[in-house]
Amino acid sequence: MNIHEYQAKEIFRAAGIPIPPGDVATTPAEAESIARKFGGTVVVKAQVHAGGRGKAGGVKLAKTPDEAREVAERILALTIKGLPVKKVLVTPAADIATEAYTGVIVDRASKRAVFMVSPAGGIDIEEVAAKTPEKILRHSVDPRYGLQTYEAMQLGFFLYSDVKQARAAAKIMQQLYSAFISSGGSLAEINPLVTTPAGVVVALDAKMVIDDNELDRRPEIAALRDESSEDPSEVDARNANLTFIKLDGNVGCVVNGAGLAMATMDLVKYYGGDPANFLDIGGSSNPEKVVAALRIITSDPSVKAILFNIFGGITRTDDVANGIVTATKLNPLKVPIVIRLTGTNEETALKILQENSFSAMTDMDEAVKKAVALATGGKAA
Amino acid sequence: MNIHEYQAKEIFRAAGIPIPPGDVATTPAEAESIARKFGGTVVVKAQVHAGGRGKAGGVKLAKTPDEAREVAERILALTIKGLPVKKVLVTPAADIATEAYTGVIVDRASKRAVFMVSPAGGIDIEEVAAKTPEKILRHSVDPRYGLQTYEAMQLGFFLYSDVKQARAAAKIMQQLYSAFISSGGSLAEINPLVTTPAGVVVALDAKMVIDDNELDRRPEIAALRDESSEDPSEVDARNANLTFIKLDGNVGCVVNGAGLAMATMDLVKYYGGDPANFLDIGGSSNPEKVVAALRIITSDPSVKAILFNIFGGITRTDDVANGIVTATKLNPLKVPIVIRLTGTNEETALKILQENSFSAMTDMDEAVKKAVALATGGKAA
Amino acid sequence: MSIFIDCDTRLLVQGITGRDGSFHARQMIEYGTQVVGGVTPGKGGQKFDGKVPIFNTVEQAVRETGVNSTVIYVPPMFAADAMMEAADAGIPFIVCITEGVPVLDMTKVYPFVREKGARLLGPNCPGLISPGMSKVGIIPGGICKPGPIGLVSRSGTLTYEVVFQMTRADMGQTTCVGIGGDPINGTNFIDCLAAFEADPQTKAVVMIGEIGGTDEQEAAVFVKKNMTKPVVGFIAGQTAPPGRRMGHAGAIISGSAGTAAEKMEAFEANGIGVAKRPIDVVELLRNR
Amino acid sequence: MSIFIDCDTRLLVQGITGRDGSFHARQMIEYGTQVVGGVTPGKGGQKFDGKVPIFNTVEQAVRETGVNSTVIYVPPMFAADAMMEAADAGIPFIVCITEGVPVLDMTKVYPFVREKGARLLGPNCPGLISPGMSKVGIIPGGICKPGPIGLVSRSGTLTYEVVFQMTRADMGQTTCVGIGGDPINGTNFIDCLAAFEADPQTKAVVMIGEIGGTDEQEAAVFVKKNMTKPVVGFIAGQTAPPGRRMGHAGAIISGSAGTAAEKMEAFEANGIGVAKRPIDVVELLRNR
Repeated sequence: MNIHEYQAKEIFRAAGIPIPPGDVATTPAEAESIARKFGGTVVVKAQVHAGGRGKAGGVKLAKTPDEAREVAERILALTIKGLPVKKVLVTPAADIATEAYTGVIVDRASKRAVFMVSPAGGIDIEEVAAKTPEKILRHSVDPRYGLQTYEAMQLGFFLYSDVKQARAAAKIMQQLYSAFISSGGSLAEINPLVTTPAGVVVALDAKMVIDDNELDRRPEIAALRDESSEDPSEVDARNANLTFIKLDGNVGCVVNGAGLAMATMDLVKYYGGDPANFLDIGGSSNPEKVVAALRIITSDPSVKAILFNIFGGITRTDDVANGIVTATKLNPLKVPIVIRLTGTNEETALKILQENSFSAMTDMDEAVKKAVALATGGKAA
Repeated sequence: MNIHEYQAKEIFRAAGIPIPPGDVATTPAEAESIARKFGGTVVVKAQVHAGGRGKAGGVKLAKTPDEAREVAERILALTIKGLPVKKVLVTPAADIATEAYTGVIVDRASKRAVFMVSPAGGIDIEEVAAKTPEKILRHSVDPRYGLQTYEAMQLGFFLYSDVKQARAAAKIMQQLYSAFISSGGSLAEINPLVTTPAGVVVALDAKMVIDDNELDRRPEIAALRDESSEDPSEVDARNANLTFIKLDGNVGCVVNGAGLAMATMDLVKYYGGDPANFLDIGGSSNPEKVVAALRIITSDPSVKAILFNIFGGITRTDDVANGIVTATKLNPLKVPIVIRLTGTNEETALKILQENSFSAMTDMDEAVKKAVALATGGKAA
Repeated sequence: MSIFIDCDTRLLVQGITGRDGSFHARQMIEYGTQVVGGVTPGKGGQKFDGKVPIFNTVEQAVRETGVNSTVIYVPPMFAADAMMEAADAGIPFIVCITEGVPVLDMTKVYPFVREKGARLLGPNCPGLISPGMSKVGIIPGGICKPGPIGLVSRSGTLTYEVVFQMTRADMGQTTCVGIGGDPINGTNFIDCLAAFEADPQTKAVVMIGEIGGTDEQEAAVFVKKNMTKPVVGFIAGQTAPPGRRMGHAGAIISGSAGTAAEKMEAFEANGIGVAKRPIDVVELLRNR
Repeated sequence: MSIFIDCDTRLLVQGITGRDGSFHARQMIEYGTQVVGGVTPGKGGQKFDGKVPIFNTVEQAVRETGVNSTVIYVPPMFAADAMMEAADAGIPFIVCITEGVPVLDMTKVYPFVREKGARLLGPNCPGLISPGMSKVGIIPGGICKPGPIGLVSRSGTLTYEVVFQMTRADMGQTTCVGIGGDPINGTNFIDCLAAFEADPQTKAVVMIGEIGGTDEQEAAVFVKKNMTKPVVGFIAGQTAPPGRRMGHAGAIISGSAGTAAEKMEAFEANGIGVAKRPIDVVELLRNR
């Protein structure tokens, strides 16, 4: 789960990390009054779950409250990478002497949380990694001991030669690690970590991604979810316990299991079609999930055919068949549907479908070919 | 450092452990009004750093507020193992179905925190260990992982066969462990951990000992120290950075280093005397420490002779000599003094002493023999 | 022969009275797996389906039944504790089916299990099956048959699909192992490949990977260096967009790393036959 | 010969610019110890007394100087971190002089140092000296002389007393080791006894214990079982009252355990000569 910059800043601040003040506005007038409260030049920053805000015009300086209002108005009208901007963060502009990067992620190779720090901050860290790898220090944290002071100091000295700044950075890294762990993060990032002309180390930005699997035991973090800033169809899917990702194609796919879902999409492409989505109905099926899946998929006007690919194991194929029947009675389909079912309770499922005038197949390749043909009007192979 | 029951209960409560309410009184009138507030029968418990409170008459039931006042008056007049009772805890009397013991200590053999739990609570755990060792389960906690739920459940099931009670106890043990770690404990104990007739698991008593070495980084714990309930001479010593323990003998000892201090006491005994104290002036000596040491020792009327035994290493013997001169100028000695000095700056030290009419020796055995002879009027060997 | 489980597997089921645990315990017993005990705190002393003794703790179960493997079907928030409990009790082979285990939990479980000397399979995996001998987990027994092919996969239903097509083509399996789709898991491709290489009955190996991480690439190098048996592979997620988690917590393309194309190239470069479609696995096996 | 340190010891001093660190660094250099580097964060690049290079981190010091031992003189709240830093940087022998290290810190340092394969001496110890070769810590060099006796002790100044009396009686030492008075420390009596047994130059060993714990009792059993060389011992604290901490965090009689009498009996029972007074050590050595 992505959270907004202002939310990540609250978490970091609570962990003790020095972060300049800032308030959130949802209207230009609010932005103006916040700017007036702070006085001086402010930065107005789009709060949106997308990278590259700056390049998209989502981060602007404003010298006066009036200018803050104007700038906020422009930013609140933006849509960045398909996501509308609903909130802006207004924060006093800081004088910056140096910009560094510091972040921690869960790394699958070392099976640990790994810090990455670089004195070359403010820009895309992957670019730094690619072009000047010597400017990045990676350090994996032993989860049994946590980030020790000496380790944090090694990272701090990589950023700053001044011992006071190195100590300040080390402390921030220990605080970042503890915020990361206690929030159930999969990423926590400060970019840039700056020094002011007076030499003080301050976090100017904050980013955090939470492991969805942590949310059940962290209601206070789960409450940070901002559904207004997500794709509505993905919100709908999540609330129905489906994993759904919208794509640009014309064949809507409903599959059980993530691997089979990806393989089905690949096969659609292989036979000349384009998958309209990734959709995994998960292991323990029930008819309601299928109903939700069909509702979400059919709301996409570019879907020209629907493909079910179900390999019953834990999933009962008769549940899926019942779901298809229920859903299509509620909302009759406007596009053709191809159903492939095999495995647990296959015979019952096929019977249910036949009784309701659906035909079904048991071979995956044949089903995919047919769905692609229907979606493309027979133009693909 | 010992803390009082009511202080340990506050720490445990903050960690989430279920503990009945209770308030502290320093006067009988306060105890009466607390008893009135709670209503019903209360327990009045002496808050004192000594075991065996119950046997010494320091824990009493009171059925009415009047009785609470009377009982508090008697308890506040007590001196238990040499320590005056200055405070009582007044708490509603609980109905008890079963009594268990649970505690955690730092164990030198396993080099870990070790839990000890027993369904035979309410009495001295060392007695249970000696007579019915099968009624105690010991479990050492891997400090790298902490007390896992499954470990706590094993302990919980050792106390209770009912799964709800086992789970409640397991949770209490995880909370106790976290209180223990975050307070810098060397012991944390709940005895008894009771079940009520309704089956609820509750901590009725609380004991905690803090590692003195933790206090520098835990000011909120250090603030719990109650000097009024300690031996005044030991408080004086601690404030002068001396390690001092009062004993019953007649030879006052001032030594540098704990091992040498113990060996000196042993040698006093060996030659027929009785050490009046353990006193270690520590590694980095300064004249002020010596002045404080002499003040503390001479305030004990049973001291008949004073013995200095200093082996200079980090300790500079001239510092010690200067301290002796300064202290005796301030408060002329009323008992004889024997000084043994050797090591760092020995020559300077001897010169300072001679100039001030002190004699000094370099052999430990000779010095101890002489001190014993002076203390006993020559009656010992 | 087989890898990890066989006729001597004596299995414990952690969470045996839960919805998934009880269903699959019955399925495993029906398949012929020796399920010798179950764990559900508070139900110690009872029997599951009147036959299998239930214990309050894994430690008791180990003491009283002599299990040598365990399978975990407990809710995600309790799975880490269950894995550690099993490892601490000395069980040498631990299979965790549970999906949704927090990754930070796994950063602690992983070193713990290693310190205790146990092998962990999963979490978020379908388990494994040695057809005709034993099944541990949730792979449907009916789609498998005994034979000479070893299979290892990061996926669940995609594995069933491939096994189903192999069985239809009369290609039986020594063992089918699902290692799971999480970023941190106990057993990886290389562990299974090495075991298949060492198993005399296994004549060829199928490897089913997906986008995310570099496990398949490392496994490919391992195959070239250490394996004498033919290996064929399939990678799911050729059409997956970067930066989006494709269901599995581990199936995510980070930046330009972990794509299907990269993995397929690694397969090709190291002598692993690459199936374009799941069904192609069968043809590739025939030609090796 | 000697144990743990000798002429090849290349020493790092952590906290070299502090009050204690700088004083004892000079003492060690004067004694002849090869002090090849120091660590004080923020003073990296400077030189101590114009000669010894100072580094910001232990890792840098190890990389640039090839130290093989380190001694720690940092305040108690930073000592655990310093020990772990040294172990993590790969230094195989770590001596921590600092007194007052929280015991819970040591419960973490102990497994960490072991995992890294390092030997830790201390904390709260005077260090060690191999007379004529090298000294690491704070034992006054002047009271020692080379010779055939090994000495291991939980105490500081009491050790000096015994060494002083041995030297006066012309009994020189291979190595004098102070293991420290804390309840959890890195090196115990048995570690040192085994090393002395293996050291061909050591002909007899002196062991100085004190009240608290059971280390001396276990060491006594070890002596009987594993040592061919004569051992004599002294225990401080015969007059100590139970339940009171006698200065050292570890010197406390808990219940009826850890008394001097118990330890002296264990010595007697296992063939270790028991000195009633410190001076008796000399006589006992003479008679062995």
